[in-house]
Amino acid sequence: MTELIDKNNLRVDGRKLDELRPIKMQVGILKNADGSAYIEWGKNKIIAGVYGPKECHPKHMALPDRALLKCRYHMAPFSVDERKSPQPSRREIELSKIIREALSPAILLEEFPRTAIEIYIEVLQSDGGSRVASITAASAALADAGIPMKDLVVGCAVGKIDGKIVADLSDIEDKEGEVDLPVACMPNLNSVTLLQSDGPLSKEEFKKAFKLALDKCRYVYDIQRKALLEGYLAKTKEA
Amino acid sequence: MTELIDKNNLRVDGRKLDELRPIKMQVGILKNADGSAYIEWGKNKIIAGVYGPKECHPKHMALPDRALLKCRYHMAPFSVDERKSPQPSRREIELSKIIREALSPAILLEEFPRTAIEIYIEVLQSDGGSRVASITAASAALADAGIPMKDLVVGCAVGKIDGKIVADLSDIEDKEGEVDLPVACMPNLNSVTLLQSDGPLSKEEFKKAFKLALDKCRYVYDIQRKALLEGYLAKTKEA
Amino acid sequence: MTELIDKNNLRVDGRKLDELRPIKMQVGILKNADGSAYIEWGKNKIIAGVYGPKECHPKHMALPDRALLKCRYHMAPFSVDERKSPQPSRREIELSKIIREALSPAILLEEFPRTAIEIYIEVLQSDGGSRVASITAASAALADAGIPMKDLVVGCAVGKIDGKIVADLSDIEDKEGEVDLPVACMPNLNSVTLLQSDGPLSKEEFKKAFKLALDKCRYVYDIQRKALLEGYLAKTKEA
Amino acid sequence: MSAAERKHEFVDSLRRRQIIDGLSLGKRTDGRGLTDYRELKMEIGAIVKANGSAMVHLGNTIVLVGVKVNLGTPFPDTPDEGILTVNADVLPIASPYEEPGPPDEDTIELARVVDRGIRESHMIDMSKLAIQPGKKVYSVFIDVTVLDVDGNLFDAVSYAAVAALMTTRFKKAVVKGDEVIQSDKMMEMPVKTIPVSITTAKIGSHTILDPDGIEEAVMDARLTTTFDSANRLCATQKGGEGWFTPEEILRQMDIARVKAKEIRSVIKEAVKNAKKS
Amino acid sequence: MSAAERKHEFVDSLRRRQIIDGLSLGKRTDGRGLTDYRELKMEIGAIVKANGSAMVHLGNTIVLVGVKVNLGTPFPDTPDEGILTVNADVLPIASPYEEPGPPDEDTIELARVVDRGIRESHMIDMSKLAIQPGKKVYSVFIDVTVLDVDGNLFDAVSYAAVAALMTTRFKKAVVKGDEVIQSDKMMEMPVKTIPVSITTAKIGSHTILDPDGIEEAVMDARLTTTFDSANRLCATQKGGEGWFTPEEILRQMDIARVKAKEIRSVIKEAVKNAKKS
Amino acid sequence: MSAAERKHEFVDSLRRRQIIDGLSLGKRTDGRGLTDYRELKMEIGAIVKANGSAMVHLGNTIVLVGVKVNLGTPFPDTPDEGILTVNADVLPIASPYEEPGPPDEDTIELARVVDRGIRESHMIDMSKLAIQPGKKVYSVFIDVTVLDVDGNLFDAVSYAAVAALMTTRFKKAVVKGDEVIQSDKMMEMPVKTIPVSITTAKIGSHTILDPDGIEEAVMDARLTTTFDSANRLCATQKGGEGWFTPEEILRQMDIARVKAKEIRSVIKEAVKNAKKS
Repeated sequence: MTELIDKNNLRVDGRKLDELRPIKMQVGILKNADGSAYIEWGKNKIIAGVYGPKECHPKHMALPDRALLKCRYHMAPFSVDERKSPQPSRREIELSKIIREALSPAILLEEFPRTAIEIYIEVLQSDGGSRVASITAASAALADAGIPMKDLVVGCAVGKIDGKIVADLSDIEDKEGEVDLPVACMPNLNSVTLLQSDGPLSKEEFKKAFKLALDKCRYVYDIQRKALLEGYLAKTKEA
Repeated sequence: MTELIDKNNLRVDGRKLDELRPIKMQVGILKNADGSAYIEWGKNKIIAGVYGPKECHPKHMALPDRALLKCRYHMAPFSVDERKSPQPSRREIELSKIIREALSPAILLEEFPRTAIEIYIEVLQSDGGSRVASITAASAALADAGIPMKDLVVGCAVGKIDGKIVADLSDIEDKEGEVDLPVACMPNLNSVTLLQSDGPLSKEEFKKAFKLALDKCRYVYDIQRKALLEGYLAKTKEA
Repeated sequence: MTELIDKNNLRVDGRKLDELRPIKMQVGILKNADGSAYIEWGKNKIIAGVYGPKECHPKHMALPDRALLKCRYHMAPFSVDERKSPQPSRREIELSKIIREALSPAILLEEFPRTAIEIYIEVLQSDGGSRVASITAASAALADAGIPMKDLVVGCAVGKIDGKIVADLSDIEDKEGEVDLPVACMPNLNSVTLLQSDGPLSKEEFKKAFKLALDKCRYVYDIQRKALLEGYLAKTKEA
Repeated sequence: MSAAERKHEFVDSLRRRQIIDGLSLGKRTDGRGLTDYRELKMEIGAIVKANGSAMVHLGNTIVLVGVKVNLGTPFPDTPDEGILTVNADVLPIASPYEEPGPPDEDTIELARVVDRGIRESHMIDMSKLAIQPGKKVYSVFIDVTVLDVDGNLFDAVSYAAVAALMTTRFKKAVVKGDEVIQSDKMMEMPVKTIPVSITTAKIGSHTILDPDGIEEAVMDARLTTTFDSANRLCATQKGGEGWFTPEEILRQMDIARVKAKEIRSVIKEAVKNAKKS
Repeated sequence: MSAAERKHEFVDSLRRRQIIDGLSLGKRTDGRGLTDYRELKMEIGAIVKANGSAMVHLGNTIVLVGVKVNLGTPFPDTPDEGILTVNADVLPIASPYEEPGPPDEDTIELARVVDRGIRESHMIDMSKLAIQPGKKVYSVFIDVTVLDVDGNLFDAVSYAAVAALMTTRFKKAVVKGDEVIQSDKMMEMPVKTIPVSITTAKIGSHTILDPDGIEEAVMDARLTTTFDSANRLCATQKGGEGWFTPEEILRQMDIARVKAKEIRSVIKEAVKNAKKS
Repeated sequence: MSAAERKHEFVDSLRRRQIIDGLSLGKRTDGRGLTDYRELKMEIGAIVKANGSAMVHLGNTIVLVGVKVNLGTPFPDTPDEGILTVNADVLPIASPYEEPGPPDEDTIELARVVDRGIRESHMIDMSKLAIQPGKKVYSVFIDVTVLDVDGNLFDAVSYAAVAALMTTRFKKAVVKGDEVIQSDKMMEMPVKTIPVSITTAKIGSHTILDPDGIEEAVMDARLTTTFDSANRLCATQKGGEGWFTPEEILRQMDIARVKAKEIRSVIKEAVKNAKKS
């Protein structure tokens, strides 16, 4: 077992316990999609694109009182250490659902009955926390597409490694650590829209980890907002 | 080669040549299905459920002059000695068709044009004769759903083991015996709705076996009818 | 490496450099299809059938201004040395597209808006040049179905083996040779509708090979026309 | 919904009435008697890339069967037997009701019924297809391609498969030390009996043999029976949404048993001629 | 669109209103209190062809889990651990909204959440499922068959899987020279802790445990938490198109932690009885 | 119907007319000359988890190629050669006409044409990818992910694949006794030549290079030609529902041969810069 935290309380990549990996975001990077965003978070490189509101195909899937939200989380074959088959795995299908349910509460779906809104997430390179990075990018892509939302959705994972609660697990920390706990929320609405956990946590540990996750979501939110602002300014300049 | 019949004309499980394994039936055991039945026949444990008459999906499959009958025979992965893949095998697809064609003649499909009637059979544990047990259960489930029928359909297999014609082969008799001959019929209408055979039979042997099968169907029919009566009484009591 | 051309400039099967394998064609050999043709070309044994113009299924695929052309090239499992899985391979899917695009320019699709024309090609035995043989047969089947065309389409492959440009590669020449170059054209319209090549060719070699292919197409065209005439006469006699 | 069912829709009940009226007078639409087969033509060995092949024309129905023999690993429960696989493909070319795609239930039933006719009659001596028991055996693929459909695929495919198997030749494999390798010596399929499939259709109260496409479209039920060279019944399959009385079944078995003999002669003759040439 | 979503459409907002009104008075449609579970019945060991099995009735929800233990090859990154696979099938019989076919996203989520409850609580000592590290290990298939759906599949399936595993017995494999063979000695699943899944549904501003079918159809969000025997949280899954406040989550965790103890006693008792008989 | 065909429907004939009128005057919608390529940007090596990678922007078209090198078993007919697999995925994000699912015929053609450009030019010395002939070879996966579609995927993907291969580095495998194991020494892809794909579109009587999305939507036919470093034609693929005259083909080949040289310089430069950093 690798030692994940050294005697100075520093992690394998030199981070402090509550420190996040570097995050870079950019919106409006695709021409075809109605909205798009790219995020680099640690070694994660993820692109999210949105189409819609658009006609719903097949028609019998259309909902009379709101837009149908579709979401697909997919990993490129070269995004992981061992080449991944391009067919969606069970993990990708579950994450597509979980991510859709994390974004859905924020979108004013009832403003676009009988239409479809499609979110496509492609993980070009995967690292720990790819689902919360995906949610953060997808929410920005939705905003870039001009789809009305109650709030942005932003995510961050926390976890437990070498017995300590830390923020934002990297690949190796996720693999060798004890607990992974991804959270997504609407930061201005006090609403948790995604919560998962894997591995044993006492009552107090959960409390501490959960609070840390919510704090760090705020931090990510600021990065996300800045990227959207820059994207908006760039668009305005073009127009 | 195992000896399947001993010198006292008794079979591996102690049965006489024309003796059936124990059969238990119960109807109305599921809440969601419009009709349902459960059968234990030897080690067979099979559940059958019926939905319909209901709207036909997709619509272009609907028939202008009668109900569309659908039937699916499926085995649970743990129902057999070697774990079975959950995907339907070619055997299951053939049996789904054969069972549908065994039940179809009994149902007054023309009373429900443009609708669909769905029969689902799940083998929870499999033993010899699972197709005739399935037909017997499915027919009871149709009756439990209140679907009008000309007659019940009831099945029984016979076979040839160690050179002798016997009734109701168990798993091992089916595997090590010479011939399996499943039959289903509408007992009050002198109508055979399923007939298959596997393995060489002389003209006289076939005659004898076929007659035995039809006789035993009568016996199974009494059990089936009793189960339906009990189910009806139970329902009446509830109401 | 096998020697493919001997000192007398003869090939493994005794042919001269620009000589084609024997070709036999017959049209109208199937009862159900609206048009059909059978071709033997070397060891190739290929059957092509056409349905249409017919109603387009599913309807949303129909084109408002012309017929939808569908084409499927498929190889029987026993058509090749190693048994082939019956599922269409990526090669078969690509060839289906390429063959459709080779035939499409000849068909007056705009005369039959909202309908579908289906071309089915089954390779019963495969040899070198099966795609050009398929196109030749399919074009004859279209004519046999009475579908109006600007011209027939006819194909022939050429190639480079042992450093020399030759016509109509056989299986072994295709496998061990340097270049394969299949061509299809409408001979009376100076129009190339299929062109592929595999393997290095200098500018001059390409010119020579391309010209040879177009010449040989003319030769195949005569065989094709004769088969259609015979088919037409046979039909007239019947009627 | 299977292709067979879709076809039913397109044949109106008037057509059925006409056919039944004809049958009452002992006449079929193409002039045959009730127990007559259509002309049966067999072309054996045309596919030289297969180890065995046969094309069968039964009236307008055309089917082609190719046999390939490979090396394979035996199933754990039959370590000293070869492997037999029947696979069927009704081409979209073969009928306006067929579509491209994986085999539907009709086609799966076709493959499985033909398989059982071969397997349950013990046509092939499976023990002779073992090379290294538990490790290497011959794996026999019987691939069926249906080219034109005009009824009674069960029988046509069965005849083609049987003829192809009877003329199948393949490279003998030999054990060399730990490895199994193909030798240049050829061997034939170890055939023990010749199973013959006979199919009856019931239309109204009439039963006929070898139904053509229109008869199948209006029939109530189908009964396919397979007999071995000793005239024993080896496999049975009832199909269709109707029923038979027990008496009808017994009577049809007797008729089929006689007809099977006739057909067996035709197959034998065709195989003999093919082997000569 | 998943089955769950389709169901939503069929329950009108009036129904939701009625349920919320009831919950405001502390009443549920079937008379239960907000944190009450429905009657939990367990029938253990009915499928004798499986190495372990349990049928669970949770109110009208009926699920059956069968466990099969085979020999397999370990994954390269865990050469000295056994393999655990959870597979779920919600039968088309089980609900008018289910259709035959490969598992949809709801069913895949169900299988994966149950899998994580077992795996992340370290219920099974995976190292004891290794036979020949890097080469041969036990491969445990946990197959879930859902027979009747009336809400809270997550908990019902989890209880059935746990009970089936606790009563699983299989042939011990032994290494003989280079080969691994099954012996006649039986061994039990090496169980270290008993994970218990507790599911909360949020409807409007109310939270309830063990939602039934109608409650699930109108709920905003779902929270499934799994606790081990030491009452540690081992797995969490939020589901549904709505949200929770952080305070709701913390409060529900406390309620769930208590309820898990109760349910663990029921499972233990059922397993004890099953082992006796 | 393929995505390409669906797109045709959405571009009315008026648009086609306008484009042809422009071409008659030597003008394209974006101001390019008839044989001009759009700006070609290459970012090499961004995916560090892959053994090689390149992202290519060709105008608005964006594609990413990742190369993974694994150990594999050679094909029986090429025991002493490595394995090369090209797989393409046009993401649903990349165009409003794409949908999630297995690759359609357009995408399969794309993968196969790029594959042939690499294979038939003998770009890679496949014999150097054998480790233990007949038993273990390097298996090279070239995975294509198309992110944004604006025409001429064939060329963009080809350039990305070639650049990714030219910068691919992987762990050298060594034979130790009977086993093949990965060493810590790195090796480069054995590249012999640099194939360059040049695509022509025919619209009416005009031919242009590097068609963008709108031009592809109205084009009659496409011709993709690949040239090796010696400027020999190595692969050709005609596409589209129209035709070329023989003279058009010969003329386009000459134009393409010249253009291939230009593009080869761009690729070489980008690779050189990537290797430096």
